[in-house]
Amino acid sequence: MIPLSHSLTIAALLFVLGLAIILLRRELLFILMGLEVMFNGVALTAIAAGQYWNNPDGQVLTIFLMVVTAAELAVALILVWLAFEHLKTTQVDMLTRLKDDTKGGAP
Amino acid sequence: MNWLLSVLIFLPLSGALMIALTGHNKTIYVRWAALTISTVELSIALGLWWIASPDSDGYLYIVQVPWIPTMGIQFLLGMDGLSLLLVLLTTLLVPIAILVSWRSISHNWSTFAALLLATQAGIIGVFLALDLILFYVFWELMLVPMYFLIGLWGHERRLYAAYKFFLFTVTGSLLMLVAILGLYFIHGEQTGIYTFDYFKLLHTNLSGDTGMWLMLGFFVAFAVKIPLFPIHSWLPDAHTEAPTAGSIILAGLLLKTGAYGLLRFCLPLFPEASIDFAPFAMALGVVGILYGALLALVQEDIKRLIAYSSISHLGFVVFGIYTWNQEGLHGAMLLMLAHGATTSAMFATIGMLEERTGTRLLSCMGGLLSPMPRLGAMLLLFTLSAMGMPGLANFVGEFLVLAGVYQVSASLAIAGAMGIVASAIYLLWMYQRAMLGEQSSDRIWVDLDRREMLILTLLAVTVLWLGLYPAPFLDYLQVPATGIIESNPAIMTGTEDAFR
Amino acid sequence: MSQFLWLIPGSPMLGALIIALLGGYLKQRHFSILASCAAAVAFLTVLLAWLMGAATSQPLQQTLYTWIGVGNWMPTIGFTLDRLALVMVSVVSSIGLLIHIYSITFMAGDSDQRRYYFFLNLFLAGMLLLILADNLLLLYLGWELVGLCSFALIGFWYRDPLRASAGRKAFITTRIGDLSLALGIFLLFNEFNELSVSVLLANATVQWETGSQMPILAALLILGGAIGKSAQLPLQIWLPDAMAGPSPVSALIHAATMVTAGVYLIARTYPLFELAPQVQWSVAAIGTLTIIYGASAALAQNDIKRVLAYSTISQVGYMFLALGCGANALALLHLTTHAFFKALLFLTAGTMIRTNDNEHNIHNLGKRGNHSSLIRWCFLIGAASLAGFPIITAGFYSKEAILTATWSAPTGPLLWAFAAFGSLLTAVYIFRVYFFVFQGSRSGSPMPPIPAPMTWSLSILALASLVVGFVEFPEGWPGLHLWSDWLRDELGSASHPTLATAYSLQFIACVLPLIGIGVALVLVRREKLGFELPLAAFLRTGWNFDALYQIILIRPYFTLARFFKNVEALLIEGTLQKMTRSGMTVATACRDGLEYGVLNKSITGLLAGLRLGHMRLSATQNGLLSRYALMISAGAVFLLGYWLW
Amino acid sequence: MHSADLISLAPFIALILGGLTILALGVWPKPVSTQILTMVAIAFLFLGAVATLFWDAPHEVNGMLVTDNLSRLFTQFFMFGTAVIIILSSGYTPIKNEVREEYLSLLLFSTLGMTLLIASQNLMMAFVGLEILTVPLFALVAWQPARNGAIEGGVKYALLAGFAAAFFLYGTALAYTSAGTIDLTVLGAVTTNAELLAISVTLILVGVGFKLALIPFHMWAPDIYQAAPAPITALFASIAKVAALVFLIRLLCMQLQHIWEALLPLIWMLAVASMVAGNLLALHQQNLKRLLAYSSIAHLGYIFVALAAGNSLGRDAAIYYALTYALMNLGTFAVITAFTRHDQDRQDLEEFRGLGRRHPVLGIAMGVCLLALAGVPPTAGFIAKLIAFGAAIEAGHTILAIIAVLNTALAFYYYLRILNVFYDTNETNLGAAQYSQGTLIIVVTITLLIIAFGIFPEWVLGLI
Repeated sequence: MIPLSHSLTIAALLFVLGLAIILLRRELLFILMGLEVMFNGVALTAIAAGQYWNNPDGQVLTIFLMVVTAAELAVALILVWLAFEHLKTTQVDMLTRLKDDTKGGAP
Repeated sequence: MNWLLSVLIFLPLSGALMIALTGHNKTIYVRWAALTISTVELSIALGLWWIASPDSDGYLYIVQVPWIPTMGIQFLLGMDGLSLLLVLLTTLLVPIAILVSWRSISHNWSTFAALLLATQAGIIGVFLALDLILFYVFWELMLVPMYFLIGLWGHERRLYAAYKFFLFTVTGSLLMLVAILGLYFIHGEQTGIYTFDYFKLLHTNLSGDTGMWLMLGFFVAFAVKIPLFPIHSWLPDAHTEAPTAGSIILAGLLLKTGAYGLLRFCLPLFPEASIDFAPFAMALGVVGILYGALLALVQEDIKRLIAYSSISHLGFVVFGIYTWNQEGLHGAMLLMLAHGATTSAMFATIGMLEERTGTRLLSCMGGLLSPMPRLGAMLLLFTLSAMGMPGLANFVGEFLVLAGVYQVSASLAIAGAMGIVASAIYLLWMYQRAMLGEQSSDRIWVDLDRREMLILTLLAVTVLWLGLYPAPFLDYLQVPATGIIESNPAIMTGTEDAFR
Repeated sequence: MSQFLWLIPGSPMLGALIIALLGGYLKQRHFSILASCAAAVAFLTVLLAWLMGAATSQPLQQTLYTWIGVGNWMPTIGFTLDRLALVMVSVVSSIGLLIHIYSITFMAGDSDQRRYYFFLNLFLAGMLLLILADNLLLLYLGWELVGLCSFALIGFWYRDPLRASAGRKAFITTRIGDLSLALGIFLLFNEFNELSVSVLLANATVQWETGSQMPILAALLILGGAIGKSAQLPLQIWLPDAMAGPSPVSALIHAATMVTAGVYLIARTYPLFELAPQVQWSVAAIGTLTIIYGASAALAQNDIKRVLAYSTISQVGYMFLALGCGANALALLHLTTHAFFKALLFLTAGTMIRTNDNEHNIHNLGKRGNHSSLIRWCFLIGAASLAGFPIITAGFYSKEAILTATWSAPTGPLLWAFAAFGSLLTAVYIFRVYFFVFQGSRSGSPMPPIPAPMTWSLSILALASLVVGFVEFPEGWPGLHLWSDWLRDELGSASHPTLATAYSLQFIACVLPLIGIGVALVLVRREKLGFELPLAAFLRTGWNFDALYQIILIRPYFTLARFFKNVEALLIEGTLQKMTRSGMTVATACRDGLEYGVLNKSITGLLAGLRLGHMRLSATQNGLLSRYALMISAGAVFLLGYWLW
Repeated sequence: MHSADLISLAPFIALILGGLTILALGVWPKPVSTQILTMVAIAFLFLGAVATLFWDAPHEVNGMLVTDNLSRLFTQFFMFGTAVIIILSSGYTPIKNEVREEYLSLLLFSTLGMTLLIASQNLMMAFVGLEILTVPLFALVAWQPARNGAIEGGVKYALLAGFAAAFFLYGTALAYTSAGTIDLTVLGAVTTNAELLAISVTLILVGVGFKLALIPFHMWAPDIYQAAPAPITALFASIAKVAALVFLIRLLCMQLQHIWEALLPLIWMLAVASMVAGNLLALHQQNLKRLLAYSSIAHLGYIFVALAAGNSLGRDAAIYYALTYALMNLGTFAVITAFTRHDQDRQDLEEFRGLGRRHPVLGIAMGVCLLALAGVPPTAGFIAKLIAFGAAIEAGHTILAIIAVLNTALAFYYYLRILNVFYDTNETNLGAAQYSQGTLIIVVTITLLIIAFGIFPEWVLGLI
């Protein structure tokens, strides 16, 4: 039996790994993958906790998580595709047209 | 008759709404409608004045309707002698402001009139409200239309002035809101009754520090409005940039709300803290008197000069309020009225002057008395009143204040009296530069017409009346002043004379 | 009778009101008649009071209403007519009436008579109000009202900025005195909770000890007010400049009435001064100094109106001297005679100036020399009365009495010596003017006729300048002694020297004016034959008048005069100017430093700070997705950090 | 399943049915007019709102959903808000002709997500609600991909929302780890492992904070506000945000009170940061939509001032504030919608110059809404601030209250700046606005509601 703390640590590492991917990579697809890694970390936590508490809630949570995030990522993927289609880029650096106009007129 | 108080507030408010919605591009109709509404207001106020007996104890009229009972907020209006007179002043000055703007406001009369009436409603509400939240509501309500009056119809730097005016006052009033809430909860914890009712809150026990902080919260809001040194700097800008009607309302009424707040709320609600604070307040008052007088001397812009003179005069009011004795309080209250009449008359006159000369700079005027003798004579009368000529309005108030201050501290009285001498210096200097000497240009000047004479005559009569026979006003101030004195914990009732 | 008291100040007030309100419907010449009628009503009411026996009865009183009723602060609009007030109202209303009548022709050509008569009537009302006031606040009202009218009338020809400034200077200088009076009122009120003059004085005599601190303070403050109004040292500077106004105004306000308001005030509150002997003595001292100052300065003037102005300063000094010696009745007597002869002198001078194309210089006036005999006689009578020409002039009786009364006061002989010296100077300066203007005048050239109203008022004044003094013959002389007996109850009386001393003093007083006239004659001769003087070189180069009179004056006088002139020019004027300038500097510094520098800058600084904050924060909002995510994670780490800490 | 459950579920079912019906109408062989589709959508929303009246509160459905006064009030309000947005959209020229089955059903589903979120009794339910709320918004932001910045906005929102959802989920998972349950009522009773539970709630707070655009989770907000079509921005700014907020209130103030108390310092700091930074960011902002985004951030700061009080008054204040805040933003964006140009929104403040004069009704409405946002009495915004600051003072957070009022004063500057531009005598050369009657009615209604709630706040306070 693997102690809860071990699996929780692994899960947390997964979460942080995904987070690091999102923060470090500039490619939209990699960011989506990073998200997926984060969700997996969460799922691992839920499974491990479900094992620990011996009730099905953790598994139910994981299933819902997978379904819902899959839906979300699908839509996100479409948007990324749209970006590629319309803006010809999948780099975050290129997606910086919406920002504060720091020239800022004065009253 | 109590319901008339609500009428006083809601008539101009609904009038403003009506004019705003129906008056687009109908200047003549709008002018007369606004004038009618404000005149009706005036007659209601006069009627209330006529009916009320000055000897009756406490409040002359009261309206009490629950508003938000869960929070202990009521629609509580009350009119005692002080509010009666200030309401009277308000209802007098608003028709005058409308008349003054008759020709000088060229665009958007409907909005202008609506804003003016809304301001009136706010100011009357401030003078009548006895529920602290209601008071705050009206306090803000009068700010917003005033902001637009300055910001939309003002002179060159109107936006700057309007922002400055609004942000200064709103900061102060929001701090007051914090203090109001603090008072509310402290009272609630002490008695279990959570209410904003002024009368109930009067009996809150406040320990030293808390009371002082709460009092300061109120004081800041009122000090900004008065305005006291060093938070006065919005006033010269606002006065200078505002249209004439705006200046009249500002100088005549808005500044009074601050002093009124001190009288109505600061002293009675926090007597202990106010006693401790009185020396500082009086020091601020005297600094304001001298500082305003000093700065008025070196102003080129005539409206700015009057603005600084207002700071000086309102310093007297604060001075009088914190003496906390009969003479001082009466003087302060009467000076509020007198300053309201005098200064708004000066602004009206200067507005007329400005329409003719197209400038507010003293250096561009001169020798205007001979082409415009009526205007010159009127300006002289109001100038004299402003510098405390006996027999005119300001004198009575200023002298009473000084007599009151003298009983507290002779040296402060001397310093204050210097302010009167200084006022003679800068006002006569102003008058000489504007009216006397060689004529600056040989254009054709038009003296005052009938409408303008009507305005100024009304104000001149008020000024003379206040100066020569103030008894009808003073009688109404007896009860409020005594009430405030009795709230002073240092003076036990009835032993006041022995105390002296 | 008492129910008519209000008419005395009321009728000129009404006159002013009518002129102000209905002036648009009246023609220029109606103003003068209206105003004169108003003055006449006041005068007739006073006359009526005399006839009804006000002189012997108890003080008459009338209260119209309570002016300001706050606690004990209950000043009324109420009048008291006691003997002191009776004398004053008689003088003021009669001279006022005469000057109104005189003005009818004097101002006939002016286009702005409405303003003139408005203020003249208002002045009369104010003056009568201040005399009749039964409480200090109403007195203060009248006090300020006359100051205002003085300001407005000095600057009557306001297009000349110098004149307008002179008015302002007068108003502001006197206002400094008023400030002191106001503080005095506060002090008295604070002590006694009372404003009524009679009650106050009664309380003061009961409650205060002689020589204690409070009465000294109170008396000093009141003295300050009196000094300002009466143009005594050191607040006298406004009066010579005040001559910028029309001559009748100078006669009425700046000679006969307003400047004596200070004398009246001290006489009115004399019990306070008796409680403060030190202050009383300083009244005498100030009076004495002013006598010398005014007389010597008058010697140095060439402008006829300025001579008279300095003379007024000096003569009011006599009244102060009398007050300081406790001889209040005599001060009042001199006030009365002075009012008549000084008004006479001013009106005569005004007529001369008017008929000689606004010529103020005495030398030029002398050279033109076309003066009618009426003018000449009137001026002579006035001058003689001013100089105190023995026996036949009113001035002699009043001034002699004051000199005699001075002797027995504390440090009396010293005061007496100065006063007597002043009296000599008086004769010198006024007869210097007289000789310059009239001696050797050739009546060959045609004279413009003097209109009847002028003639009448001049004649009446001249007569009065001669006879008024007969009410009080010098002590030990046969004749009437009405005045001091009549006023003794109200104003007390000074101690008298022994009869022998009195006689010798009286002799000196008789001789001094004669010597003075002689000196003046010599002076003028030598001046006219200027090259005979030791300093003839100066005469030739100095057609300008300053140099002229400096050279021909006798050396000590000259030095003294210059000294005082310098005192005024350098010390007082200079100080004032410096004060004004430094006030301006401070004000400007305040504006630039505090108002713009600190206050406004702190606001702009705050705004700039907020703006900077906005810019900094706004710059973070750069649209980069990773940055956003980083912020979110940073926030999360921060929040979690709170727990893990 | 009991009939009571069915009644409780009726509004949700109405929304699902509505969305499906509209989708079905879209594939109907005969073309259905846009108007009818709109009508149907509104009808279903109305049905849903009516259905809430039959709730006999409070009722729990299977430990998943709870139907109490709070959820009733806000369910009705969301129905109202969605209806408003539908009406606004149909009068909004850039996408007028695309307000068809996809758009409408996405809106309805999003509303479903909101209602589920606020009624959820279970963290998983909340997550599902949150996602149902969020995912349609991805598409709505990027509606008309050809528009300037639409795709960028969509991508940013999608990725960041996913990122935030990950935090939310991690929090949920940790909460489960700590107590073995994700039922909120049970979680509230558990006292063991309080630290871990607090950490998990903090993570949930991050997820929700993203939705609320609190500082420092706010950076998406201005970009999305700018990118989305005005009616969708209105949705973001008002009901979408309020849904998350109400969930947070339910979570902290009703279910996990002990965690709430433990979290107070964090809430305090979030409140201060949001107020100060939000106002500073808005101060000189020239783009009106971005400016309103920043002002929203500041408003959430004020709401957190109330939450930081940690007492029942604070909770009520937050609820009342949430409602009025949504109303005021709806009003403001309704006016912006009305002022839209034919192909795109007006963004820059300059483009609004002088329009308040030309269109007095819209001008007055904008004035009322902005002044309400600024907190001028007698509008609802004032009462909201009053209660919020009052709660802080009652809890003894005087410093916080003073920071809040100083911020309020600061905020006046930019609200007045907008109004100055609106009422300027000069006029923009971009021409006047063309708006539909429906928009006008919405604007007037909301304006009146704002004033009415200000004068009679008990109408709302009584419902809480």
